[in-house]
Amino acid sequence: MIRKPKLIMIEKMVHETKSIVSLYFHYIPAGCENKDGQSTVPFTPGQFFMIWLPHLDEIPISVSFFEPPDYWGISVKIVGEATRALCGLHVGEQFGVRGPLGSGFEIISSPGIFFGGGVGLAPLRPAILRKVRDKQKPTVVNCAPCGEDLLFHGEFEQLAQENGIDYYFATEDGSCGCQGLGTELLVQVLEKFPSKTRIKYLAACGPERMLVKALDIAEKFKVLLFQASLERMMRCGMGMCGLCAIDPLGLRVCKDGPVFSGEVLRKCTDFGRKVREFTGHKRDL
Amino acid sequence: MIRKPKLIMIEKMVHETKSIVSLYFHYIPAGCENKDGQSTVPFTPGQFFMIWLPHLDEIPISVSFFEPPDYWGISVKIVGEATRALCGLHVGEQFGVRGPLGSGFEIISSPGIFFGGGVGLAPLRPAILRKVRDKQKPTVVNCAPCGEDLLFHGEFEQLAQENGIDYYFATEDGSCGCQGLGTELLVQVLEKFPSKTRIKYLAACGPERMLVKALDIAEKFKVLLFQASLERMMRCGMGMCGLCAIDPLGLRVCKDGPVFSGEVLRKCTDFGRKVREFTGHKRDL
Amino acid sequence: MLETNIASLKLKTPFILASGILGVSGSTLAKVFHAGAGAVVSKSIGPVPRQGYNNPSVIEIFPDTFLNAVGLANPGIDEFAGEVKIAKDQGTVIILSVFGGELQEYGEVAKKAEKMGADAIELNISCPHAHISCIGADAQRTSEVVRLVKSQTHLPIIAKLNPNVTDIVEIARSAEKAGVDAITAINTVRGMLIDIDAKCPVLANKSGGISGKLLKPIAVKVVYDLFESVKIPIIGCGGISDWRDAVEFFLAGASAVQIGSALWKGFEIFTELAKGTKQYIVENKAKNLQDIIGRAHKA
Amino acid sequence: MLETNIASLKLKTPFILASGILGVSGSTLAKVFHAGAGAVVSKSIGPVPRQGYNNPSVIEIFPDTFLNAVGLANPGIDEFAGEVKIAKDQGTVIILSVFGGELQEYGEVAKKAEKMGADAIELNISCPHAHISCIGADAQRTSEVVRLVKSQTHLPIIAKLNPNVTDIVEIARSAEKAGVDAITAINTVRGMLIDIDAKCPVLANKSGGISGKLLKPIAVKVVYDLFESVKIPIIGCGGISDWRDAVEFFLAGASAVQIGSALWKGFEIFTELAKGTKQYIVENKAKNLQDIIGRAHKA
Ligand SMILES: Cc1cc2nc3c(=O)[nH]c(=O)nc-3n(C[C@H](O)[C@H](O)[C@H](O)COP(=O)(O)OP(=O)(O)OC[C@H]3O[C@@H](n4cnc5c(N)ncnc54)[C@H](O)[C@@H]3O)c2cc1C
Ligand SMILES: Cc1cc2nc3c(=O)[nH]c(=O)nc-3n(C[C@H](O)[C@H](O)[C@H](O)COP(=O)(O)OP(=O)(O)OC[C@H]3O[C@@H](n4cnc5c(N)ncnc54)[C@H](O)[C@@H]3O)c2cc1C
Ligand SMILES: Cc1cc2nc3c(=O)[nH]c(=O)nc-3n(C[C@H](O)[C@H](O)[C@H](O)COP(=O)(O)O)c2cc1C
Ligand SMILES: Cc1cc2nc3c(=O)[nH]c(=O)nc-3n(C[C@H](O)[C@H](O)[C@H](O)COP(=O)(O)O)c2cc1C
Ligand code: FES
Ligand code: FES
Repeated sequence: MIRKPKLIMIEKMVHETKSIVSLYFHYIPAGCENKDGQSTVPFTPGQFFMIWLPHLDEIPISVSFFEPPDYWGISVKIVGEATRALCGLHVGEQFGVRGPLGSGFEIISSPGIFFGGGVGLAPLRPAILRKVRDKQKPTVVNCAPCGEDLLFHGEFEQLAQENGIDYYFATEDGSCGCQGLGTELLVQVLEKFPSKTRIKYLAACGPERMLVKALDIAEKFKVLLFQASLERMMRCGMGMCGLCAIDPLGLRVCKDGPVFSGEVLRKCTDFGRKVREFTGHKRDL
Repeated sequence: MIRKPKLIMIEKMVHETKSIVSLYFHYIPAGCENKDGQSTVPFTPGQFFMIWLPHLDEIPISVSFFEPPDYWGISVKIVGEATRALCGLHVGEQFGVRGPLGSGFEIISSPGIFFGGGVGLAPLRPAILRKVRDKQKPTVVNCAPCGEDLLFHGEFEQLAQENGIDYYFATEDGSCGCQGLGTELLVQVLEKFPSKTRIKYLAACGPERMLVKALDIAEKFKVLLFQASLERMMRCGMGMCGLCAIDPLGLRVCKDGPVFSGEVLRKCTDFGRKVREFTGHKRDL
Repeated sequence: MLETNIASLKLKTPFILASGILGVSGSTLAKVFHAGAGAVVSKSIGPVPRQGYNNPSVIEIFPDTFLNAVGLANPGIDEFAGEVKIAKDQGTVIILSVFGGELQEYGEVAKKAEKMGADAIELNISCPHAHISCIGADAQRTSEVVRLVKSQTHLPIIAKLNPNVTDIVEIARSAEKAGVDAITAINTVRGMLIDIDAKCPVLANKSGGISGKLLKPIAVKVVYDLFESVKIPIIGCGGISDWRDAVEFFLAGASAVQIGSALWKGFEIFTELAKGTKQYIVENKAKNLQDIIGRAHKA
Repeated sequence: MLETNIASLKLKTPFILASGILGVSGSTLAKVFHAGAGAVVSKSIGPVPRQGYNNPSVIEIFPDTFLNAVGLANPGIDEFAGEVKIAKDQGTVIILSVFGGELQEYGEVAKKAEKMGADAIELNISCPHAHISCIGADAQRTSEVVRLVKSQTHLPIIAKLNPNVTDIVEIARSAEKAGVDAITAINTVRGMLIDIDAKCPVLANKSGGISGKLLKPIAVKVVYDLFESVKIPIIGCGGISDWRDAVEFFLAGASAVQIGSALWKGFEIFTELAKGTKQYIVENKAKNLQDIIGRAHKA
């Protein structure tokens, strides 16, 4: 794979919530085209793309869908100029894709619990869908400020009905599901597990303060493996420029991460506290 | 394969005649090393190497031996500075190898006749040995000015005894085998073939005037496929610089050749007549 | 659809054989032309025969990337007349690449080339490894040589630029001011390969010029910059090995491109270049080649 | 066996982290140092914070070859003090890369760097894509900046050279005359990638600097030439991705080497470099690193 952007054409767009759009497209990474124009690029849920908007910006966005050999999806929340432009595109229009980059979730044999806040569900979704495909029954905990912000809500409800996954959801305003914070719901879900069985796997993605709380909870419940996906400012997306490093271990979110285990995160004093700006300046989260 | 020289160590040297030395060595072309340090480089008899003598020169020399996966031999006649230096090396010393380059002989199913003059036997030998290995019985016609110049004479005599190849040889001074020119011997050999069977294959290598006569003979005897290996001044050895081109077809001896069919050679007005010097100046052969 | 003009030179296709690649023999030049090149540039020819450097003089250093120090080996302009004739007799559009030790020699060789029937002159003022040909590192001398050759021949004159300079735009501008008709960008970039076993540089001349794949990003940058600074046509050159590479140069601002190293694989490349470029033009709803030249400059 | 000196700076290994690669965070610098680097160079730091260029700012253009235009993004020397402290607290030998808009700013930043405990200063006078830092294209200005910084700090001063010049030897010589302690050669080479579908350059800054594999033959040539023209130590840089590449630079005349792009794969490279280089020294019956430096120059 050569890590340079390749233009793709949008095949499908789904307006998931009022500020989140999923974009689907066919894509074979540069240098991965084999003789039949096909690709056998390895992908691990949790990996991300650098998405290029010519003349505007290139931003990191997680893979939220993958159907081998070459059908991909991303889910983008509008937070600024680049995400707005991306979500404003139409089917048939183009943007650039570089990757997949970074490390992903360890897909262990346990069905696992997947805890996402807002657009944080995006990187978890390919892992959840893989579990479903493998006839495991993952537990999904989804949360958002209000009902219309709940990402993939319809899809997960359907999976709950048809494939028997355990699906829980909460909104801060109580407009859908339990009223409260996602972390509160997470505790309730964990408490449902029989007290003697050690919970094997918890994957989380969302606002970093939420992840800090999730780690606390995972440790309290002695979850065997906790993993969370982080976000940092990025340039190279491949471990070279150092902008995304989290101290003191000097781990690169783009290459060593974005998915890190709870054990590692505990050693990162930056976790939940500090991020770098584009200048390299470190500021409070 | 990356066409840059790679230093090898001489493993064995055989003084074939008073002016011809064979050098054997293990070699895997740059860029062909696989994980086990092995190579699966394709080789066709008739191909050549560019042999690099650091601080001195790089010259084209045919492959005269190949035992897969990586044991090679060349046979070098001392004619000037570089060939003298090469033949003056010792076992354990090094020189650079680039290749194999060029196109080779078509190894067709007929046993075939291999006609070589002097060091011209060198590129024919891997083809002959391949025939022997495949239990075919090639005919070999060897010639030289005098007996001690007959290349691989002992080896072919032995092959004649043990593997039943047809081996003929001639020297101009009659000191060994028939007295006379190789082309005369060739005619005698061809005449031995039953008049109704069309001779399928004749490969030749040696001084270009000899090759011209050999082509005449091949045509006279209606040989189905005649092939000869040519020599020209070379620089790149890979079809780029154009120094080795033969007119008017603009064929590159290093890339389209060095082996050409009689049919093609007939169209080359340069064949047997003109060669280029290092400046690109064309002079009479 | 692919027609392009380099000054008064009208080319059927914008794909030109670069100097020094297969450019020794008139027959080979004709063969390349008839394989689909719009024109062919000869090997650089000087006033008298030159041996050039010893071997190794051309090697591959990375896949499809080469290092050469041929050292302007050539048979001299007088002897080369025969090759030009062979090429012209077969209808070849031939650009004669010219170099000299003294400025005056450029003029002499160019004059003779005109007589022989060459269609244009390319001034090799840029060879990075032959000391006698480094005029192209200096804007003043570049302009002098252009003026001089202009005064001696009526043929269109193309200056081939040396990328191994601080300010290539300045040199191009001074060539333009001096009346040059077009610019070829670029010649090879200085480089060296040392063999760590032999413990010495591999090329007999020690260093040489890098050509092939790796040259492309360097050359595209130069063409892009030149397009914003000169008005004469630019011929892109460096690392083109398929139609995508060629299109990249057209978008950067090249009116034509030269193909060098990639030729080692065979002449079929010209068919592929034409086919791919045409298809690109059609698919991108452009009218013709002219329509995409310099397109990367439009915001 | 691998010890080497860059002026008064004594390094345990000759393998140095190049500027701009993982050089933002003090912890990361320390981590790289403890992975086996003899020293680490920080990201180039200026007097005040700088955003640098927008994304895309770093891409891969060929396997292991990259194009970047980060545009000297940095938090400014005052803020960077904290990172230097973290690195120094862990015993890191740190070379602070310095740039400025005005000459005077180089001096100011260097002075502050000395106070923070940096072990040496590398002058980035060579960044090919940031206009404010192109002093290195001019011999006169190079010598001025060296003299100025020399007068403001006692630290060893290394000048990092820009390869995008006509005569790099002249610039190195003028830096040497002005009292520079060592030279790093080279920074990136100008390049551009145009996306033919998007029809525009990929980097936000349009063009950038080429680093990685492709840079090696260009850099080796520079180091080879400098070794014959200056007496101060040369630090080779450009495209080193394994011990063979490093040895090539040592033979060319480098007393140490910097590794940049290759770091993206991981820090284990330092172990491999040390192991391979040691083995090469032993197998070639040399006493130590010093014994092979410049060896390619001996006939
Ligand atoms: C590994 C990773 C995966 C991500 N996956 C997703 C996803 O699947 N869906 C999604 O909607 N968002 C995702 N993001 C966040 C997304 O990159 C930002 O929302 C986006 O860059 C904002 O760009 P903007 O121009 O719209 O906003 P801006 O106005 O530029 O900034 C808004 C905020 O976005 C963040 N941001 C801006 N640029 C970057 C950058 N280069 N790298 C990281 N953060 C940046 C900053 O915190 C900033 O305050 C991911 C980020 C990372 C690092
Ligand atoms: C494809 C090919 C295969 C060859 N195979 C063999 C072989 O197996 N064994 C063998 O002994 N010789 C072979 N030769 C010939 C060999 O290359 C020359 O004998 C050698 O280059 C002479 O070098 P020198 O310095 O010893 O002699 P020089 O003093 O340089 O020249 C002696 C003669 O060798 C020829 N020659 C010199 N340089 C070259 C060159 N670069 N390319 C072609 N010819 C040259 C010239 O005709 C010259 O007159 C082959 C040549 C070619 C083209
Ligand atoms: C073997 C070889 C010989 C060359 N000889 C010349 C020459 O004589 N005159 C010249 O102007 N350029 C010469 N060049 C440079 C090419 O014309 C061209 O500028 C360069 O190779 C870059 O193009 P490419 O990457 O397509 O090869 C030579 C290049 C090679 C590889
Ligand atoms: C992403 C990136 C950022 C860089 N930033 C700087 C910098 O700030 N200062 C500097 O002097 N060189 C910088 N460089 C150049 C490197 O230090 C080095 O000179 C160049 O990359 C060549 O070495 P390499 O091929 O090993 O990468 C940067 C290179 C890259 C790839
Ligand atoms: S974004 Fe460059 S190292 Fe992570
Ligand atoms: S030797 Fe260069 S083309 Fe044959």
